[in-house]
Amino acid sequence: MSQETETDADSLFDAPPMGEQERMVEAVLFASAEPATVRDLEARMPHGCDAAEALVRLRKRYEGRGVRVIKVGDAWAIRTAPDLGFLMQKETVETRKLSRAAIETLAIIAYHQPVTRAEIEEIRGVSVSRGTVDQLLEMEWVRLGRRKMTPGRPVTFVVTGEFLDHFGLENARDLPGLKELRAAGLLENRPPPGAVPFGSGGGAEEDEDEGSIGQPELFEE
Amino acid sequence: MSQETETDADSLFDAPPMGEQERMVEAVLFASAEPATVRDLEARMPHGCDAAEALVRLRKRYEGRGVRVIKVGDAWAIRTAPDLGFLMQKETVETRKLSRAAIETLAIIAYHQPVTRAEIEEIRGVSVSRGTVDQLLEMEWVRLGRRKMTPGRPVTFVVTGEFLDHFGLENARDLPGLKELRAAGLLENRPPPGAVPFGSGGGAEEDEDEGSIGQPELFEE
Amino acid sequence: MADNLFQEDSMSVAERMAAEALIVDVDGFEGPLDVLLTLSRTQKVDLRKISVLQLAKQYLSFVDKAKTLRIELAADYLVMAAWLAFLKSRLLLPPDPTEEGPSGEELAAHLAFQLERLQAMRDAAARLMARDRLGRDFFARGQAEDIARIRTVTYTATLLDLMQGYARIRTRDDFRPFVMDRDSVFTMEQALERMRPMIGFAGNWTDLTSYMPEGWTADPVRRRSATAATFAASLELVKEGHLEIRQSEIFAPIQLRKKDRKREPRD
Repeated sequence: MSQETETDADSLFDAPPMGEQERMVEAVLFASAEPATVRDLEARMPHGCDAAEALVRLRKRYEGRGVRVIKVGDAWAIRTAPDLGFLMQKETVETRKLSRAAIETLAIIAYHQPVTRAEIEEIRGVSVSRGTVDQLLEMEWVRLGRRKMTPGRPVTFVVTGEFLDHFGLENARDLPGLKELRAAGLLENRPPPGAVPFGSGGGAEEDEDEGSIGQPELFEE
Repeated sequence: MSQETETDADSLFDAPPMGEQERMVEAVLFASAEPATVRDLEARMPHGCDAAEALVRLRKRYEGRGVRVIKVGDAWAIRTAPDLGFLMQKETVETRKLSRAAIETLAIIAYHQPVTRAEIEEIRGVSVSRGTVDQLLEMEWVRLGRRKMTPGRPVTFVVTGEFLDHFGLENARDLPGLKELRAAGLLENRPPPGAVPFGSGGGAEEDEDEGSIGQPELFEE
Repeated sequence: MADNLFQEDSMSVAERMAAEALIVDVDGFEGPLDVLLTLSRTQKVDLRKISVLQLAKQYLSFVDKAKTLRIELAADYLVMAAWLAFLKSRLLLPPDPTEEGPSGEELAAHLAFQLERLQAMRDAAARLMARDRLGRDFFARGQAEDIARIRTVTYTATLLDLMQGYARIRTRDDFRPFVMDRDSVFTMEQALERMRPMIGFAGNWTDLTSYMPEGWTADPVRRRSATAATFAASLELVKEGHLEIRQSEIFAPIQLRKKDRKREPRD
């Protein structure tokens, strides 16, 4: 209670009343980014202040409140009361659309399974990032099929039961073929008639039932 | 004081007692550097809590302390008491020095909002450089308001919650001297009689009085 | 306003000095209204009681001095000067009842209002900036405890997404040539456009390859296209009678020359 300590003969002015000192400690602890030691506090406060005493009072004042004055090592800080920690968490379930790369990769696996990464890349015309396949594996929409009996025995990918569940398919054979996609207006990006310059023209027709060619292999294992 | 509001028939549990709600609001406000709205608070608190009431109590509890509960627009925050600023030199962030043009433009936006660029130019008698408004937008003291229903549907500028927070204003109606300026007719957008003295003022006719009409629109969006 | 009529040339020495200081410092002004506001301070009266006539005179002499000192004034300073000259004449001449539009007094009152409003905004700005400010006088939480976001992301896609994705891949080839290959095609029109201005100088036999566009000779695909287009364009120009073309033997360089109409008149 000795807020007017006159032990320090140099002090020209009295230290502020303890109530003020308590306010000061409160403000500093609130605003500073790091826990503050008694020394830090006194360095900032007017000459003659007793930060330790102010801390004891402040700590008492915050007892049972939403935040508490706690000791961290030899420094002091204001922290949330532990029983209210739940307020500081926010649980969110976020639903995101699958990326275009993932959808395309997934579609290729569904239509061409079992299919190797090299085959997927050939069909998409771009390399498939590890992350894309990992994501599909993690979602359990895709799993590893058996290795292909070709040089290097590459792994293949097939779709899973979860995949079929999600898309409401009984089996991957139910996926519409290119003809049906076109009939449904999903392939309207056709080149203007008569304007297929370089040889690729026949491709669309040939491709048409590729989906179903691949189909019999489904779920053989 | 209706801490056990049972208006909501769905609520399986009673809301916690008001003392607990006060602690929760205290913890959340302490934890965050940004102001939180009643809605933010209630989203975190258990179902049926009355954050507004808890805030009123909390604000009272902190009266005269080293930190205060203040209102910023429609949000709430804890800030150190301004008289203790001298303790915080360490925390002081050097704010970018604003040019005279930027300061004037800011004041015009604050006092006349929602205000168009043409109106700002009419008041300052000089064209407003892009950089000036950009700087204010970048500092997030100013944002775009809704378009004016005048020919060309020009965009308007209004001040933000960050602006209020920075200047310690509860809302834009508390701007210093606002009432006096309005009473003196100095917030009016008086159309120039007949001729327009300097080109920019084209829109002035239709914009008459919008400054004062506009005030209630603050922060509605 | 009547008593202002006789104030011409009544500027004190101090006022003249102030006006001259204005000139030197013209860069420091934020436009004509700002100059007017500064000038108005020399009147040492409430802005509501300001003599607009006197102010107009001060401004006009400010602009004159700037002119004699060959200081470039921005257009809006001159627009203001013109307007103030007009206002001055309105204020000095007895009102003409046949004339349309606002009176000199109305215009003067509006200018006074604008000055007062600008001054009010400056004062307001100063008061605003002098307030206790966040980060300077009062402070936010220094050690904000971030809200831990426990975020579970679930991905989703519809059957339609899947089918469209597949359709997109399978049809990509169909129209790739339209998009992709165009930048490797040099058209005859382009070649013609390029050659027409050049052939006037081709007095001597010149190799066809020297007419090839820059940047089209390295890549074989582009070179082929450019060569074909340039050759076709040459034939076109021959047909039009502008050029002569020759080739000594199969696979020998093709050479071009401007057709000299005097030497070999057109038939």
